[in-house]
Amino acid sequence: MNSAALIIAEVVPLVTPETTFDVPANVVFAVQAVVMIFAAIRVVTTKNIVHAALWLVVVLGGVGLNYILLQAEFVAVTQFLVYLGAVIVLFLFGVMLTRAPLGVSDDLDNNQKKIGIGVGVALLAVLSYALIESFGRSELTFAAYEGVAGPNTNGRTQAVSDAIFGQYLIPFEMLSLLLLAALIGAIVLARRD
Amino acid sequence: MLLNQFLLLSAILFTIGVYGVIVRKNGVLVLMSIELVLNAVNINLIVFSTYWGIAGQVFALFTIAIAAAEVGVGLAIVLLIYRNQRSVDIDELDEMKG
Amino acid sequence: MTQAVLHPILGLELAYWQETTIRVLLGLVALLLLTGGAVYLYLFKFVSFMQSRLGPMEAGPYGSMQLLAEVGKWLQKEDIFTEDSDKFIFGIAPAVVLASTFLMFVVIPAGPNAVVADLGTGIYFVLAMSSLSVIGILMAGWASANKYALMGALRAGGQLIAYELPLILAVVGVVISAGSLNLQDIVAAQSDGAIFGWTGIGNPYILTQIVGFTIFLIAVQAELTQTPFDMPIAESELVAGYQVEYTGIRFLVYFIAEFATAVAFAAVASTLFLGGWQLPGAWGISDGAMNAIGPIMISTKAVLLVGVVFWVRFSLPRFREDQLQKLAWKVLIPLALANIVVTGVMKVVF
Amino acid sequence: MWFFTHVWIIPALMALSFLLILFFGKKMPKKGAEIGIVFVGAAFVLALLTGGNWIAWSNDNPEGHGPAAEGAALANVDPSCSSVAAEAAAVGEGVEHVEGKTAASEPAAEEKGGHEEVATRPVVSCVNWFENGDQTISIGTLVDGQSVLLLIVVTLISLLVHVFSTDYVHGDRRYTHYFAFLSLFTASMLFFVLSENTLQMIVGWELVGVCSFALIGHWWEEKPNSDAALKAFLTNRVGDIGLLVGVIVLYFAAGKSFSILDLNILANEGGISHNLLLIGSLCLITAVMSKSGQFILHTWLPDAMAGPTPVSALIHAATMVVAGVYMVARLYPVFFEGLSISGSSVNALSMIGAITALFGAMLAFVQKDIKKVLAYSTVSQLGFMVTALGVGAWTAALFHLFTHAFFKACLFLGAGSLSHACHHSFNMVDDMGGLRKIMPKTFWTYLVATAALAGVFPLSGFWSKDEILAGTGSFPGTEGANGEYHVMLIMLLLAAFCTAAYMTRTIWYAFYGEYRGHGTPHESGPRITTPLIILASLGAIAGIVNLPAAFDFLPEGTQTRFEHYVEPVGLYFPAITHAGFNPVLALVSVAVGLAGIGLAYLYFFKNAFAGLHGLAERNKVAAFFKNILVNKYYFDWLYTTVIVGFVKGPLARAANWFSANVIDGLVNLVGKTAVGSGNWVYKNVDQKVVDGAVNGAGSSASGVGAMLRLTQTGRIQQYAALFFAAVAILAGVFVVVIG
Repeated sequence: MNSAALIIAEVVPLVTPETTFDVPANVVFAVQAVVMIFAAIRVVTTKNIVHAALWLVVVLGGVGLNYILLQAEFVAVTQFLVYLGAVIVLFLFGVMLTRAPLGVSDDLDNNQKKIGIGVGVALLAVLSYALIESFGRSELTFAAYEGVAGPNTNGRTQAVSDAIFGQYLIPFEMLSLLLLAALIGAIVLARRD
Repeated sequence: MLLNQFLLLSAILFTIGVYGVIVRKNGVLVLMSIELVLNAVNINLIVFSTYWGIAGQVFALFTIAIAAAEVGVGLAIVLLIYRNQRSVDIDELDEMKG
Repeated sequence: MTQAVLHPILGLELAYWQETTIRVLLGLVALLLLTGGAVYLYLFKFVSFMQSRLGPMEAGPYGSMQLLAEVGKWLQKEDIFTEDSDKFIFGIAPAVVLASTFLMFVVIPAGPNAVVADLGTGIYFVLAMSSLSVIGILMAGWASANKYALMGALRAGGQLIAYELPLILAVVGVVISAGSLNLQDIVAAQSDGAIFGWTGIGNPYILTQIVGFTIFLIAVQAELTQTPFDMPIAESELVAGYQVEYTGIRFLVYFIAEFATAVAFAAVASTLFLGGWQLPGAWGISDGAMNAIGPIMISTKAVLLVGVVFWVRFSLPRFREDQLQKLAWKVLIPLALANIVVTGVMKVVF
Repeated sequence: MWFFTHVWIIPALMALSFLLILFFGKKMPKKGAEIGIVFVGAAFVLALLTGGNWIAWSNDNPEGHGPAAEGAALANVDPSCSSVAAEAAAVGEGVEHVEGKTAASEPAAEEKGGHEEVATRPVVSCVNWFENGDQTISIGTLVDGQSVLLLIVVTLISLLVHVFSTDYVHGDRRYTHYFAFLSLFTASMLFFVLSENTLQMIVGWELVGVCSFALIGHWWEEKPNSDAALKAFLTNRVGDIGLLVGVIVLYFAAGKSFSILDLNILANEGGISHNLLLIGSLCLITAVMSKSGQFILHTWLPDAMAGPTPVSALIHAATMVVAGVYMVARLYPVFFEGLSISGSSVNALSMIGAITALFGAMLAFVQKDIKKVLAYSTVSQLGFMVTALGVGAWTAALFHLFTHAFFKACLFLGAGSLSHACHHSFNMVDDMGGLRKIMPKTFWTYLVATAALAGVFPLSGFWSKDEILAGTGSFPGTEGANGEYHVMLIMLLLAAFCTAAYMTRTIWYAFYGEYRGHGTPHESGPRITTPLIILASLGAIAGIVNLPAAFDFLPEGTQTRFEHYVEPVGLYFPAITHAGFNPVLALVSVAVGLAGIGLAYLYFFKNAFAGLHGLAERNKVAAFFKNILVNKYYFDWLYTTVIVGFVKGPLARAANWFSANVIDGLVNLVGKTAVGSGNWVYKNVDQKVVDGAVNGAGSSASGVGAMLRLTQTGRIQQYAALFFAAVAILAGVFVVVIG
């Protein structure tokens, strides 16, 4: 009970800070956060597999919105392109190719619900405790972006590309190798012969 | 905006994803839950990139690419399981049982 | 657009949200108007002449009101849900497709200020948004509880994903040339360019990126699931594919989405390859005036390109499914990659 | 100067040739061979021009002494490649980079008035290859005597091998592919030779390895060939680990720099601790052992003879296998300081080299296959070079590399010519004999090359081998050597003796006696014999480029030219000394060689020592030793049967047994115990004690059993649940309790 009280004591002022308050951004955040959490819960609880994939669309779209709020437009658009445009489609393909029934399936969960909830709550407790303990009410400053954002937000995109093709060129090349390996692996696994 | 509002959101998503990984029987659903976890991590990367520099965004991009590869291979595996077992319940994959 | 145009004309001082709302509404109206115009011009008239027959002539002078009559007809029809369908998803699927189209249109500039949102990631954003429509199609196919619909949706998914690659890769050449993802920058790069020192019409990328342009148009044709790439809705094989169970207003939404997407892609193509809202040679015109001329310019270019798309649509027979995939993976993608390499080398050399 | 800054054209030409052959070779009238020959010819001409320019350049910029001169010696280093060198060059007083760069056309002394002794030897140019993090990796060329030497050797041998191959592999199924790989190999070797930094070296090193793999397995349809290719590749990988680790160690040792100049200068100046250099050089020695076929990793080299003979001549005798030697020479300060070569009498490098030289030579005795003899001979000669490097006789090692390339390539091509005549058999004992009259050109060139290899005065082998022997500094009366390596001298002399003897043996089997094969052999065509003649002539006369300084009765400028032009000048080369010429030693070495030839001559030709013939059949001791040799000291057996077999068989089985019996048993035992105790509780307690307590105890006991079984459910998600629970608990402990 102590820790719960502690968390509440820490969280409540979070919601009502007395510092400057960027109203539109916070409203957007609040709305999409609530929607995202609801959708995420639906992803792991719904009894309809296709619905789960579609709820996942909502979550991933919300994550993209988060990126926009955090001024990471390029990552946000990548999120839309890769996750919504490709990964979700892959999921839907996977669902449809494995003959997901139209409508509700009853046995989508195993018998570990209680363990799952327990573990989840424990993890969340630890995580939030650690986060609140370390960051408390630190404001987002965007310190790292100051000076790189030009008109039309071109600057940040350019900064990202400079970082990828300069500092992180080798990881990038490794990544392309990984994608190639994944491509071959997926074909080998899925082909019928 | 506060740092923590994003971080806590990410923590919640992470937890929900973990719950899904533990509880869901259907292979595709487990993969979806893993996506939740990965996205939660990505939010963290982006949040901290506002503090520490553009590297966070770069790594978020890398994570997205790797996640796409992971889904591709993961779904291939699920399809293979489906073909061999006529079902994608990973509960039934207990040949490793002691 | 709004501040620059409305302020001098109407003397209005607008708040940010008011301006944004007006921009969004104007964007919507512009897209719908263009779509309607394109449908009338090409679907009703152009094709009729290609096929040696008269188009609709009854409603209004030369059948000009036919479009409204059609809309009215569709609106009257009963909105049917099949018994087993997943009602909610079945219902919102057309909206997802249409939303994807509208979101594409958001960043296309029609003048120095006449743009709904001027994003640094411009063209990337357009491509990302265009890829969202697949979700809507898969939703529709699955929720219809109809085998034809599901097969059509799966075909559409495979096709759209396959052709998204050449689409993106074709654009990369332009992005390399212009050195920016921002569409305004790309327009500026074209109007500031020169052909061997001659600045008369700038340097529209259709000249240097003709390969990219061709690939882009072919890929657009496939993205629109139009003949010769219309396997997902091939009426002789799959009845009408993922649209088979749709009637009334929902079918109308698909119809609008299809043609609006054509217009949107055409607008993107004219921005990328034809110089966008710039009037060739009119470099001295002030921004304010350009905000008025620009929309006309880009509309003209876009409608012309839509004409090309429709021309192809009504001229060629349908491919086979495997030919379609072969074309994408074995021809267009390697060609687009080669184009990128050549463009990159040229960019470094010159 | 143009040639030095644009030397990259030479490897680029060969790479272009590779691509052209690959894409258009099959459509060409000569199936791509002409492309290869034209390009390698052009590369050879360019290399020769570069060499000529280098000689002129060295003459214009004589060796200097003192810090100013040594700093100035690096004035032609692109400062972006090597920070240390740039600093050093800046210290060299009065010398500016710009002037240094233009110094090619005008004598440097004039411009820098008063500094007549200024030397400007190595020319390093580079471009930015890629960046990672803060690290910029450059790619470029390092031109000095050493790399120019290899440029010429590689392109020359490659050209001759190309010409030879047009006849030798004529009509082969993968003719075009063969020439493509020859081009690629040449390109990679040149790339390696010109490397400006160690990373680039690794790339070249691996590329030549790949080409070697492809060419050894050229006729991969036959299992032994593809096995040999795999063996070569895998054995080389073992050494590559050493190279990789060594380069990484040195990278950090040199303050995060891959630049060879940086490394060498720092190693020279003591900027890197001795221990680091020792570790680095030991790792690199592993690489040398694999690539240059040094003892115990030499086993791949004889097997590599499965490839076409011209490939063996080019790759496995003259060029690629000396990559290890070249690498040691290139990074010489690292070895010089790390192994404390100066003033000591034994070190790892010289030890390995000497053992290889002797044991390789002994192995060559029992081979029936003429190419295998030559392969072991190569192993042995590489041992000579490595020993020379190990004892500080840098110049002698490079000189031997130079002469060996000619006569060994000649021998290999000669063997190819023989087998070409004898229906593609290399078995000299069973399928050859008496070819002296039939193939006079092959015979005479082979004889000359053999004599050169045996060290007969005044052929090239004599001069280079003598320099190595003198370089050991152990023979009485030798002056100026870097240390006194007594053991090495004895082993090398023995090896020289064996060399002379086994080469005589091959002459006997191949050219004398009766023809033992079938069909009628014939002399090979001009495309085969011309390269033989060229190589034999070079093998005969190449020694004159480095006549000892003691020959002062000759006009000035004829002695130690090789040393003068090839040995680097500047801060990046250690202060080695040169052993003087020792007439007695020369006599001894010639005598040893002649003794070897003589004894073998008597034994084979005159059938002397009749008692020894067939000794192995009669005498068990002799048979024992012969068996050891025939089985190549049982190294292959050791590798395949003992090591692999052990890992594959018993170890795996043991692990399996352990897992099946011990671990599973343990788990089962726990489970059984728990169930048993549950049963016991049920039977005893439940029967005897009443109700609630009983049931509680029973269910808890079976609960324990169930709990324990849970750990072996095979259900991934339970493991996941446990994992995340553990994470939560641990994180909780760390964050809440400790933090």
